[in-house]
Order: sequence, then structure tokens, then C-alpha cells
Amino acid sequence: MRFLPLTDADRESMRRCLGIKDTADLFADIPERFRFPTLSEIPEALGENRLLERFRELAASNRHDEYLPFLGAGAYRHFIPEVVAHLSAKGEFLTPYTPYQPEVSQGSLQAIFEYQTMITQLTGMDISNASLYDGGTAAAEALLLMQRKSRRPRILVAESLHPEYREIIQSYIQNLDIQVETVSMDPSTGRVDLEKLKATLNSETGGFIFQSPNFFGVIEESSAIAKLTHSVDAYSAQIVAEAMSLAFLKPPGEHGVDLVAGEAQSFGLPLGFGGPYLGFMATKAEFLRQLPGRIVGETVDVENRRGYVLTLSTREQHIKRERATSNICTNQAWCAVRSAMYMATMGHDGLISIARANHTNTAYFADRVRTLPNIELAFPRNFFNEVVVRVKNRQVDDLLSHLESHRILGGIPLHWFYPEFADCLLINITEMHRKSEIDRLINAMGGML
Amino acid sequence: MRFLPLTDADRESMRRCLGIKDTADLFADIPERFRFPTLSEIPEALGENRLLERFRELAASNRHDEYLPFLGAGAYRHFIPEVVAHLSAKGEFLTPYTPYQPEVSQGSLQAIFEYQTMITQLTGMDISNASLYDGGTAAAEALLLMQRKSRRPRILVAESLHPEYREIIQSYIQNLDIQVETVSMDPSTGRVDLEKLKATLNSETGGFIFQSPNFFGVIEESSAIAKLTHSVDAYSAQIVAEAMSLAFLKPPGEHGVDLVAGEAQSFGLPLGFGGPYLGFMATKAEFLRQLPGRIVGETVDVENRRGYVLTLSTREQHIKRERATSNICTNQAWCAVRSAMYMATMGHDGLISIARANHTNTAYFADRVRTLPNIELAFPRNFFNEVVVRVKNRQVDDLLSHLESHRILGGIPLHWFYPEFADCLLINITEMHRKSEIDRLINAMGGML
Amino acid sequence: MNALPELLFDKSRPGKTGYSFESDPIPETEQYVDPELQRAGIADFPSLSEVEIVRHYTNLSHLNHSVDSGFYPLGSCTMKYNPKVNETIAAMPSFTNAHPYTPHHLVQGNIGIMRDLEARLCAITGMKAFSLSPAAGAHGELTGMMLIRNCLSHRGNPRRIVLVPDSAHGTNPASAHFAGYNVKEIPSGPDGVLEPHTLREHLDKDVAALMLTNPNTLGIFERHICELATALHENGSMLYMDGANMNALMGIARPGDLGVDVLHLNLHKTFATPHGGGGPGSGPVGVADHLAPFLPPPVIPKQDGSGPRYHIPDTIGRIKNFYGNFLVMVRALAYLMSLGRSGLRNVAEDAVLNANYIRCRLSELLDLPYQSRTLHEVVFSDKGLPVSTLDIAKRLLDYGIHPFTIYFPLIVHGAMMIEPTETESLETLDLFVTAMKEILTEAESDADMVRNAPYNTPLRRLDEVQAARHPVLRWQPREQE
Amino acid sequence: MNALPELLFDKSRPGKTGYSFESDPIPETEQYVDPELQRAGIADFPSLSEVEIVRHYTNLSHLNHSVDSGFYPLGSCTMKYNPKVNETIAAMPSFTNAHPYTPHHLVQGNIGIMRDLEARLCAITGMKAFSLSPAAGAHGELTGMMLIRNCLSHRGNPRRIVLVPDSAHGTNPASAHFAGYNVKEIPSGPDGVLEPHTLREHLDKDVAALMLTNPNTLGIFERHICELATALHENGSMLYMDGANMNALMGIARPGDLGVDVLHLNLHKTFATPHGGGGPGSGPVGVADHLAPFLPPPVIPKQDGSGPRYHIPDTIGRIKNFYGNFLVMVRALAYLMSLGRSGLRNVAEDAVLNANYIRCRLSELLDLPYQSRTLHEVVFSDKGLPVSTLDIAKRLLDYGIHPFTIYFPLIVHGAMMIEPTETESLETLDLFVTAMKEILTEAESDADMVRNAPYNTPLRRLDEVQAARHPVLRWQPREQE
Ligand SMILES: Cc1ncc(COP(=O)(O)O)c(C=O)c1O
Ligand SMILES: Cc1ncc(COP(=O)(O)O)c(C=O)c1O
Repeated sequence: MRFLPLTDADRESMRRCLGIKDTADLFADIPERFRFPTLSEIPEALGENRLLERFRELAASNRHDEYLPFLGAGAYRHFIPEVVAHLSAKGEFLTPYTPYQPEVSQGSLQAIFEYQTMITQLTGMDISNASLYDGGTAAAEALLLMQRKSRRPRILVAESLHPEYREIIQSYIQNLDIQVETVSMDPSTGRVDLEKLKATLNSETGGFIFQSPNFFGVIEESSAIAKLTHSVDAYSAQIVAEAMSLAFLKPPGEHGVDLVAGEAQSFGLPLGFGGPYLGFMATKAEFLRQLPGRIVGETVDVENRRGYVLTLSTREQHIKRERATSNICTNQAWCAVRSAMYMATMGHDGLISIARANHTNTAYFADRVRTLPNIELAFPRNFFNEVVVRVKNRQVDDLLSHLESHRILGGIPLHWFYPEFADCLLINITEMHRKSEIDRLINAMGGML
Repeated sequence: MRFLPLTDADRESMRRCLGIKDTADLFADIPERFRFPTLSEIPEALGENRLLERFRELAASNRHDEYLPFLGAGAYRHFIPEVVAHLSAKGEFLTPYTPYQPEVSQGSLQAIFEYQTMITQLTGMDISNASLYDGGTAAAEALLLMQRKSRRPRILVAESLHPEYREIIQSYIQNLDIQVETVSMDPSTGRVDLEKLKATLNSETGGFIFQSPNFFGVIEESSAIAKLTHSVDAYSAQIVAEAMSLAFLKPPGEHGVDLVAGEAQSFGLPLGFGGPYLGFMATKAEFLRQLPGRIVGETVDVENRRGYVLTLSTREQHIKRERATSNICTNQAWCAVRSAMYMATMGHDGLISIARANHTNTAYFADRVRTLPNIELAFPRNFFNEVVVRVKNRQVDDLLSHLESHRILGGIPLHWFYPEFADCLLINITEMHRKSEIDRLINAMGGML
Repeated sequence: MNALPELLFDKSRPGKTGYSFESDPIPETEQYVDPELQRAGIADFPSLSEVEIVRHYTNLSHLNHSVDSGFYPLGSCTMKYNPKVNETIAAMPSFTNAHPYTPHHLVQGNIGIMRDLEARLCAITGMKAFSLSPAAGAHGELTGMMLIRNCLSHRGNPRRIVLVPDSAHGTNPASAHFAGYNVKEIPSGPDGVLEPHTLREHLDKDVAALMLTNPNTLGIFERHICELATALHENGSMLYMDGANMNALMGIARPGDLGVDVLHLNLHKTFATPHGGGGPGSGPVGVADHLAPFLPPPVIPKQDGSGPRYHIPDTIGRIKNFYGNFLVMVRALAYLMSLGRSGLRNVAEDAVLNANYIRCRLSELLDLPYQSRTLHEVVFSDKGLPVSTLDIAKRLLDYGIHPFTIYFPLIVHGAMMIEPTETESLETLDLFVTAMKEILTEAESDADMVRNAPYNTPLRRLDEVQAARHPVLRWQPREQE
Repeated sequence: MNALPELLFDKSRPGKTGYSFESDPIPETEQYVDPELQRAGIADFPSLSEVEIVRHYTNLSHLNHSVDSGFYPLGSCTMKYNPKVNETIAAMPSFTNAHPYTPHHLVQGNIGIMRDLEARLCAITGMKAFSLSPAAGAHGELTGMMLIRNCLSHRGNPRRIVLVPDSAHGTNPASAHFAGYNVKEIPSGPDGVLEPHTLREHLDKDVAALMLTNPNTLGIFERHICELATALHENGSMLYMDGANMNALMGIARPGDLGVDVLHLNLHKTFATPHGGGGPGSGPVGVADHLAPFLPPPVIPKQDGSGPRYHIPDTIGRIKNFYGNFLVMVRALAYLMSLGRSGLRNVAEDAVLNANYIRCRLSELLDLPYQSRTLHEVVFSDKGLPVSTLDIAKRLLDYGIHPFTIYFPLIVHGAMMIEPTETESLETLDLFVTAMKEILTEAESDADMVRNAPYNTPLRRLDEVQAARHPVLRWQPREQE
């Protein structure tokens, strides 16, 4: 077996050293009747050539690559420079463990320190952790963090937060002493209904968690939200599911929010059928001791040379056990390093111009879709790269099938998550779409309506 | 431009340092009327996304991957473990220059030293150089080497040597004081006609160069050949175009030949539409000072630690200029390193078992093809993984078109190189062919004949 | 070669570009976004050329110890070799380019991968169903504890307490806590395993479950597991198994047969997916039949051709976006296919043989606090040594060897937790043993030398106290420093 | 981290396997091969597991300086950055899996690549046709000299002599020699370029050609080139241009316009294909119209859809198997497409600007033997220094910088030939200048320290004399040593 370096002779001499006849003797503690199951359901080994063949077949039985996609909703198709793939594939980044021994882990540690820095620059926050699992769990951690820090039992969640994120939050808090209440949206703007928010906030409220751009693609009024929450001494957490928007929009920090968390898959991670992605969390400095997850900090070695270490681990499970700020151990370190590679490669101008291209393309779609009969933008202003269209007198599923017959994946039907939006479709357009492809979507839509 | 790290500000400050206004001033020596051509034939730059698109289109306009191939003749389709691709793609192996500064090149140097060792083990020779361009030029270098060493003007070449190799030899010697004569084959065995060889050898003959397995796939009688050449104090050079055969056949060194050269593409290099491949050359120790190409040798550093350097460079063009043993400078170093990775990964047992699988599959084809009417093995014995079939009463091109209509690339028609073999097809079968694929070829052939 | 590269931000110069992307020209459009919502620039965000990026990360990469570069016997972490072919497979465009909300009939290959992986994990563990959603081991624990809680709630009472042996990994109590339980630590017995009588002493109607790592973090098989399971089940409690150490058991015994109700696996350990310097992982959760109704969505149906199920009436609810870490699952399945049925047992046997060989060779030199038979790892203590576990660990770095896990499990004084894994050769094990011997000799003759190690690493011992006291967590432009 | 890894052979143990391949079972067949022709084993051939292979080469890789890891100002070698996207492209299965004897209608993509590359090279150089066959620069030279010889033979007399300036690269005289010519070295003038009167002194009816490197190996543009060409042509001789330094000229001037009859290019230099630690390269040869009939097969026709031509009546004959180094061509074309029309000139301008900046900064410190304007590289001498060029080179290694080319060209005493290329930043150039300054200061105060450098490299100075005196060119099993 190519993964097993012991030879039979090695095994024999090792058994001699151990004074056993048969390696099976090492398992004598295991109840005999359960020892060495046959596992007949599992096929025998495949050679590397057959393994590759098998996976090529599996790959070929996917058909999505024949379709022009307009799917977003928390997972975005963006350009990834090839240099990112090459560098992140290096075994030296791929195969270490969590950098517990900093003297031989400066590669990963410095890369993560740089990641943390770029995340703070993009969000306008003071500090960032080293990653969380994904956007949805980052949102849940943000909620728990606000609750811990505020010591208040009640957290508000915007209806326009990604429905999967809300589901995850619900699962995370179901057994904890936290009450979560939903703040609904203004159906005309797609934004948080600020009046309702104001009415719901009270002195029991630890914080408000909202997404911007929100699930409908609409940019929220973060400044107003931050002000409202602060008026009852509660925190505000802005969730960002499309990290690319950070390079287009005013940083959440400048709006006064206390915490930004979300999904950074857009920064160099492929769609990958949903994972691994990259949860991030950046906050004001005051949250530091309550932050979940790993944190890398700068220090010096005994010769006073700059170096990096995992730090503030007294927050963590391996020290604090059940009183830790979270149970996270393995995080998404490599994804963070890869996203740092992406951000560094795109650079200041690149990231901004790609973000602009996202918006410009989406704006072009908006211009054109408005000329179609029987279809409208549900929320006609303040979107980044995602819009909701409302189809008049039509089931949105019919439209989707029609588009599919034109080899287009036209978007995500909102009724999956919001039954009241049965006539709405969430459409994502990025820098990857050519003008002609947007035109193709418009024409296919026009042909149906 | 992402490949140009200078900023406009840098350029400006550098120009100030140089005391020039315009970078164009640096080119003042160039005749003005020829300065700065417009190059309007060349399109403007493509962004990385468009570049990849363009090459994906080019790749898609190849259609060969829809066909079951049986093409060999000096370029062979073999299994390459993925680990080889991953390791050889490392930038640290891909992007250095020739290791002129050994203190910072031990990676490449040790890898080449190991390559040299494995080549000598496979060929049964004393020494190996660090690579040559490819099999054809290696054959030409072998011929020149024998002539230099023997100081005799006449070199014999077997008719069954790869026709391209013979063409290259002809080009290489056309302007030199060397006479080359062809020794024809025995049409019943496909081997060198030993009687003719004996008759042609004389005291003016410096050496005889033959291929085994030869172009027709037939294993030559190396021992007898070596004996015959030695009887007139001439050298014998065995060319190996299918390096995989070395793991199946008795090493040339044991047959007494003086020199082995050829093509090692089979060891881990993809078909790649013909290149880059890997010329190799291994000889008895006595040829050392006359060897063409780079050689890596072991030595020690000032602290007496084992290390490697390029050595014996007094043979080479940068020292000896027009009296060098060859003009080669850049060789195929990375291919040699990659092939060493391949050989090490396959290992002793792997290389031998893959070589056997080549032969077994080809033998199975031979068994089956002999059952077909109107078709025969032109040289029915002593082949490795390539055979010639003769089609009775038929143009071989018709058979090939028929096979192509069955999505099979049936082989190489010998009339490309040997008009007298108009009814013959050279068929290669490797470990990559499944039994069912060989059956498919047989059935398609049977359907036509 | 050893100096740390400058930071990206120090190298950055405005005007440099590392990328090249060509967008289509788009006609002028209406202005849809309020200007005050837009940003101008990103202060201090780096600008570098492509070659500078490549050099930065190439040079950083050389500062890492990794499985690809050497021995990494980090106990409990199963730092085994990650086959390269899995990377090739996980990089196939059909997998990397698939959007998670693609209509199911267009991604049957991907769904087939998850289905096959689940089936194999069921076969290996004897569990009846799996959720592939959890992103890592700890996430699997949380999911598993939620499953238990929901199931008990369904039976009428979620109960309040989860028992965790004192040898448990920190994630166990933390996860139980985030599932709303109070954690009660219980002691392992003198031979390092949980005694049934200890369990019984703590067992009452408040106990929801026991979280048991098996083999435990001492590397010892919890040989009373069947009895523990029975006691728990009779009390209406459940047995959670932390399966992070499944590398010792696959092909050897199936937790489902032993009475386990729910367990998690770490694909990034047992199933050879690379750990990435700290993730991503994948921590599938396997359950017995009675817990299956509570699994989080999406649930992959067993029959071919159908899409995942989202509506699971009794579910604990979603715990992760989309399907989980799909590309990690792809690697794990590729690994399982490479091993095949018999390979599983071969792996476990060699892993256990290697660990026992280390144990045998080092037990003359080091204190072995528990004498019980151990499986895939072995834990020594620094009792009686002139230097501490930390010192030995740091000195090992000078030998080019990554240290074992140190100071865990907490029940061993100065624990050295050594897990060689099956992908290490006898030669490597012997080199390690020799290095340990030499270090202990060094420690006898010159303890200070060992205490000041390492010497030959890119940096020497780092000041972790300063890092925590004066946290510098991001680069700042010089002016503001 | 610095020790050299053991050799594969020392690590090898019979019974280890690094591969896994599954062949189909094949029924028993007849025995076709005489038993005495078959081999049993391969003595001492290595056997290792996959993880051992990975570690071996990972650790070896860390011992190399490379363009990916740092500055590499090796003069004449154009060690520029090799874009990663080209590697992705060259690895596309449709290119890597194509057999060179595939019927042409099934490989039109590949043929199109070669056609486009040729067209671009023609446009850049002003030559009329190209052969992509040559495997490297020296191979291109040989091909070019054969072309000249065949053309002259066709005109009645191949002539005997090729003139080569004393500053030429060693491959020039060697290639001329292997094309059957006698080489006559001629001196360059006091300002480093070949003077027309020098040429005329040597020009007679025996002279077949002049081989001129332009810009030459001093980095100086041969500014009399048009006059030289005219003199040659009037004498019935030809002008061969060694185009290895085309990085200074692309987008700036076209050799074809200057009177060049034939030239070679080094794709592995000017066109950014990686040098691979010494190859593979690709050395296309471009010709003026009168040499086109002699090109080696295969010739790629200009019109789309057709196959290559093999039957070229006046050809010099084939010089390389198949089409040449196709996958190198793919990378070069990708690079050219990335640059586009204007990028070519930008590259040359920055390359020349960088070299002149180095020249300007270092000329206070080092002797500059030729004062002429230089382009992409600059050559200093060690005249007047307390240490030699070799010492400085070795000391540079301690600064993490690969040395310049040393002792070439031969006409400069202790030559230091510095070619930064356009892919270096101003910061890197400044670091290099600073390092040079420091080394020269060190040399003043402690010459021996510099003479014994390097100190911080994986190995220290190696004994090249011993290597040549007692050649050890392969590993041998210990018994036989
Ligand atoms: C025994 C044990 N349980 C649980 C975990 C947590 O797994 P993860 O790091 O994937 O969250 C670990 C990992 O260190 C472990 O060793
Ligand atoms: C000026 C010059 N000419 C020719 C060559 C030979 O090129 P190659 O090494 O590709 O054979 C070189 C390479 O060093 C060179 O610098």
C-alpha cells in the first residue's frame, strides 16, 4: 500500500520488539465478538488510475457546467487568479496542523496575521479573528458574542438576514437562555423596517443582527441601525454574506456598527458546491476577550526578532473548556490564507475595480430588466450585485424552467425561504458575466413574459 | 501590468537617477528609422480570464480525446502518478536556472544525481549524463560520441532505428567528416541482419548504432551485435526509444554494448504533443571525458558535508568553446528531475510490474490478432509493447479510416517512413489499455477485414 | 533564508498590480446606489505585483513544518500523509465550479459522492445514518449533543447534565455547554479508562449523556464501553462517542456495535484530508436509528437520482450553510476508495503498531503514567526529568521533528502525547527515538541548553506572554504606531 | 532544516511501494519473448512509499534558490518571473495528452497554437518564417548555422569560416563548429561593439557568416549592425543573430529590419517559460525569405485547418523529434497573449531601465570596463577589488540573493554580468545595491571573511576540484564503495 511505509519485515521486527505474534493481539481489549468486522458493504481498493476514472465519471455526471448561472444567495462565482490556486496548493500550507509550535509555523502565522489585517481594513474594524467555519455559523457566533458581552437575554435578528443563517442561529440558540426575535422588513425597500426596529429595541436587548447587502441584495442603512441600537446600549452586528461588497461600500466600521461577521468565500474560494468557505469576524477592540476562534498576534523571539503566535487562548476550549467563548478548534485556516493570497493578488485597485464591475454589470441588468413587460425590480435601489425581480401573473418556477430550457440557471426562487414572495427570483450578477450573457438572460426572460 | 513591479513613480525616480527624461532615450543607439515598430499585427493584451477562455477554446478544438489511441513510435501513453505532477510543479524546481551556484541548488543537483544513478541502474552502464534534448538528438550525440572516441570516420546505423532519429542523425552529420551507412534488417524477423552487419563492419568503422526494441517493436540481439562490433574494435550504441522496456528486458550493459542513449519520455512525462521529452545517455566509464551535456558529481563542502556540483565542465562549450564535446547548454533538467520523481514513485516493483503489464497486454493483442483473417504479425516474436501488423490485400490507410470511424486511432502506417511496408501498421499497447479496449480494436479490425 | 519576509503592507506600493482581469465594457447605467453608501479606497490595503506575491508566499511556505516536509507526531491530531491524488480530484472543475443551489438533477455526481461517503462511514462505524454538515470535530460534537437533547426532549425531558471524563478534549465540555448542558467531569480509573462504577455513581435522571472518547486521549480503548452503554441506556441516557481517534478502530471495531448512540468523525484526521494549518475540516456525525429523525438538513437520500431532503419534521435544524465542506468530503471519499475494504484495517493496524513501537522504545526513558495497553497513541509524562515537556518539545524542533502534543490530556503531568500514525516508516520512528534519547542525554548534561532551545529554527522561542499582554493583532501604518 | 536529505537509495527498503496502478486481468498468453532477453530485477533501484517521496522532494525543493523565491540577476539568462497561469494552461489535458502522430484534423488546436506563436515571433523580430523545432538556444544556433550552410551550398559554396566576436557565448563557436565551420574569433572594439573595419579585415570569400549577439553579452547594442549586415551581404556572407537577449529589443527594434538573415530566440528567457533548473527550453529560429526553403520539418503552414508540411525539398533535414518542445511553446504563446502588442515594449523598457539603474548605482563602486550605453544588462569587472568576483558572488548568497553571471563574457576581467530583468521591483534593486555595498565594505575590512563565504546557505562552499578529480557520478551500494 503506497500510503503505508512499513514493510512486512518491519512489521515482523516491530512485533518482535513488542513481544507479540500477531498485530491483532494489540486489539485484545476490544470485545471479541465485535472485533474485525467484515465490512462487506465496502468495495475493495481502487488503483489510482481507476480512482481518477471513477471521479471523472462522477464529475461528468454533473451537468451544471452546460448552463449560464445567475445563482448567488451566499455563494458567489468570482474570478480567481491562477496564482492563488498555485500558491495555496503548496503542501507547506496545506499539510501543517494548527500552528501550536510557532517556531516552525511562521509561514501560516504571518499569512493569517496579514489576513486579519486585511479583514480589519475592509470592514473598518479594530480586530479580526483567524476565521470561523462559514457565514452562517459566523452569524450565530456573532449573536452569542453580543449576548455574552451585553449580558442581556434578548437578541433581534433581521428578517432579511440570509434564511440559512437564521436557521443556523435558531439551531445554535435553541437550547440556550437566549431569546431571538425577528425584525421584519419594509416590503417596499427590502430594508429593515427602522420603525419596527425602534419599537422592538429595549433595555433587555443585547443586540441587533442584520445583513447588508441583505439576502435580497439590498444595502441596509447601517448608520441608522447602529444609532438606534446604541440608543438602548445594545450592539449592532452587520453580517456580510457577499464579502466583495466590502470593496464597494462604505466600511461597516464607519457606520458605527460594533461587529462585522460573515462569509468571505468571494475572496478566492471556489463555489465548491458550498464548501469549504470562510467565516470571518471583525469587531471593535472592546470585544477582544470575548471573541470566538483563533487569533494570531505579533510578538518577538528571544533574539528580539518579529514573529507571530496564536494568542489570547485563554478564551478557548482547550484552556477554558465549558467556559470557553466558543467550542471551535479546527477552523478554516487554509481558506483564510488562500483568501489573503487572493486579496493581496487583487490588491487595492484590483479589489475595488472587480467590486465595481459587479455593480456595473448588475446595474446594466437592472436597466434592461426594467424595459421588460410584466417584470419589475422588487427593490429598485441600493443593491450591489444581487437583485430580486418580481414576475407579474406568473409562477416563478415556470420562468425558471423556461430559462433552464435556454441553458440558463436564472436564479433562486424566493419561495424556497419566503412563501410570501412566490413571484420573486433572486438574481446574482458578477464580474464574470459578459454583457452578451446578461443580454441572453434578458432575452430569454423577454421571450417568456 | 501584473508582471511589472515598477510603478510610474518608480520609473520617474529611476529616470531622474539616470538623468534622462524619457525611457526611450535609453534606446538611442538603435537606428532611428527602425526604432519602436508599431507591431500592428499583434493583438492587444488579454486579461487572465480571457486568456484562459482562449486556451480552453484551443484545447476544445483538439478532438483527439474522443478516440481510443494505439499510437506509439517513440511517444508513449503511460500512467503518471499524481504525486509526480504535484511535486514537479513546485516553483522551487520549475524556476531556477542551471545550478551554477551549488550552495543554493542542492535540490536540483541531488535530484539529478539520483536521476543519473537510476539511469545507470536501468541500463547497466557505468555513468549517465544529466539529460539531452530528446531521443533523436541523443542518438545523434551518441553517434558523434562514438566517432570522437574511436577517431574513425565511419558509423553504421540500423535501418530499424526510428526514422526520425535517422533523419536527425543525417542532419547532424551532413556537414561533418563522418560517413554514415545503413545496415538493413532481416525482413522476416524485423531485426538487424547480422550477416550484413558483419559484412559491413571494418577497421574504418567507429561504431554501430541500433535501436532495441527497434522501430518495429522488435527486441534486437544486443549481445551478438556488441560482439560483432567489438571484433573490429568498434563501439556499439543501443538506442532505446521506449524507456519502459528497460524494466522488462535485460539491461544493455549486460549484453556488452558500450553506450545506451534514447528517449525517457515514458518515465513520467506526458505525451504533450511531442515535447518536452527527455534524452538520456549512459555509457561505460571510458567515455566520460567525451560525454556531451551536463554531469552532476558528488563532492563535499568546506565543512566536509556531502554535496553535489555540476562537474567535468571542461568538456563543455562555455570552457572549450568550439572544441567542446557538444554545443548543449540548456538541457532538459526539469524533465530529468520529473522522471526521477516518477521512477522513485513507481519504485523497483512498480516499474517492473508496469513494464510487464505493457508486455502482457501487447501479448494478448498478439494472441487475438492472429485469429483474424487477412491480418498477421509482421514480426511475430520478441516484441515488448509494440507490434507491426500486416494487412493482406488492403491499403493500410483504409483500415485506419475504418478504425477512425470507430473512434480508434489504430496506429502509425509504416509507409510514412518505409514505402516498402505499405501494408503495415505499427500498433502500441501499454498498461493504460484495458482488456475491453484491446478487444474493441480487434473487433473493429475484424469487422473490416 | 531564515529571516521572516517583510509584511505585505510594508512591501506594498500604490500603483502595483498583481492581477489582470478583463471586464466587458458596459454602457452607462442609472445610478442605483446612494453615494454616501459607497467607499472611495481601502486605507493601507496592499498593492503588489504578481512576482512579489509569489515570492512572499513561497518564502513564507518555507517557514512551515508540515506533513509534506517531515514527521508530525502530534497526538490526537492524526497527522497522517494526505495523498496528492485527492488534491487533483478535489480540484476537478465540475466540483469546484458547482453552486450549492444548483437544481439537483444537474449535480447528481456531487450528490452521489455524498451518498457514497455516508454509506461508507455507516459501514465503518456501524451507525445508521450520517450528517455530513459539520465543519469540524467540535462542530460535530455540538451537532451530536443537540441531537441527543432534541431526542430526549421528544421523550419528555432534555435533562441537564452531560458527563465528561477528565481526560476529554476541551471541545467536549465546550460543545456540551453550547448545547445547553451543564458539564460534570468524572475521573478515569487508575488504568486510564472509565470504570462502570464511576459512571454509575454519577448516573441519575438528570444525566443526558456521557461523552466518551474512544480510544481515549491516553490512547487506551475504553474496554468497558459496552457496559457503560448499557448502564446509560438503562438510565435513559445516551452514549456520545468522540470519534476523533477512529484511526485506531476503523476496520477493527464498529462503535455502533458497541452501543454508541451518536459519534463524530474527523475527516481531516482519520480520512487523510489535509489539515491546512488549522482547517478546513469536516466532522460528520453518525447516529443510531433513534436519532436519525433529528438530523440537520440537508439529508442525502439513499436512493439514486433524488435530491436532498430539507423538510425533516423533528430536525434540530440547520447547523451549517449548504452541504458542509463538500470539497473535504470529496477528498475523504477518494481516500476511502483508495483504501478499500481491507485497507481500513491495514491502516489501523499499522497506526497501532507504530504507536506501540514508540511506546516500547521510549518507555525505558520516560515515565509512562498508565500501563494499560494503548492503541494509536501513547502518553508519557515529564515526571523525574531535569527539563520540562515544553523544553523537550522545543529541542525536538532542532532535530527537524515536530513535537508531540504537549500538556494534554490534562490528567497527565507534563503530558507528551505521541501519535505517529501509520504513514510513518520504521526509519522515521527510530530517528525520533534516537532524537529523544539524545535530548534526554543533553538534558542530563546541560539542562539549560535544552531549556533555551530551539536554535536552528527560522525564529527562536517566541514570547507568548508579551503577545497576550500587549496584543498586536494587525499591522498598522508606521505613523500610528 | 539545512541538512541534505539522505539519498533515495539510502532510504529505500525492498517491499515499499509508492504507486498504485490497477491493470486489467489478462488471460494467459503465448510466450513471445526469449527468456534470456528478459531481466529479473533492477539492482538497488529504490523502493519507497508515497509519503517518503513527497518528503524527499519537498525537502530538496527547499534547498533551491529560484525565481519564485528571490532575486536572480544572472546575466544573459533573463531570469524573469514565470507567470503561474501559463502552468495552468500548459497542464490542460488536451495539450498534455496529445500524441504527436495524431491525425492533423484532430489536433487543430495545437497546430493553431504553433501557427499563432510563429506569427507573433515573426512580427516581433521582422523575420519571415520560423522553425519552432529547436529545443534550446544552442540547438537553434546549430539549426541556424546549418540553414546558412545549406543556403550557401545551394549558391555553390558553403564556405569555411564563421566569425565570432570575442564576447560571444560559448555555444556560438561550438554550434558553428558542429555545423562544420571553422571558427575565427574577432575582437570587439574599445567601446565593446564590433567595428565595421574589424569585420572588413576578416571578411573574405571563405567567410560564411558572422554570429553576432545583439545586444551583445556586454549588454551593448551593436550599433553598427546595419553596416555590418551590408558588408556581409556584399561579401555573399550572412548575418546570424544570437537573439538570447531579445528581452531588450522586443517592441523596440526588429532584427529583420536591421539586416539579420537568421536568428534564434530563447523562449525560456525572453518569453518567460520557466528554466526548470536547466531546461527544458525552446530555441525557435527565424529566417529571412532566402533561408525559408531550407527550414527543417515539420513546417506549420500559415493557413488554418491544414497539417504540417514534412516534404521540404531543400530542407536541412529534421533536427528534433516531432514538433519540438510543444508545451514550452504553449507557455510562450500564453505569455505573449498576456503582454499583447504594447506589453512587449513595456517589458523591454522596464528591463533596460532596471539594468541602467543598477549600472548607475553600482558604477561608483565597481569598475565598468566599457562606457558605452547598455541595455538590459551591465558587466562590471573585479579590477581593483580586494576580493574576487567569485568571492562576492558567494557572499551574495548569504544575503539571500542569487549572484550575477560570473567570469563571462571572457573579455572582461572577473566579469560580473548583471541582468535584473523587468520583473524586479525598485525595492529589490535597492536591496541588491545595498548588499553589494555592504559586501565591498566587508571586503575592505575583512577580505578573508568574504573569501570564505557563504555561511548561511544549506551547504557552504563546495569542492569543485575534488568533484572533477575523483568523479562520483552515481550512488553505489556501500559494500562496493
Ligand atoms: C479527541 C478530539 N476531539 C475533538 C477534537 C476537535 O476536532 P476539531 O479540531 O476538528 O474541531 C479534537 C481535535 O483536536 C480531538 O483531538
Ligand atoms: C547569449 C546566449 N546565447 C546562447 C545561449 C544558449 O542558449 P541555451 O542555453 O538555451 O542553449 C545562451 C544561454 O545561456 C546565451 O546567454
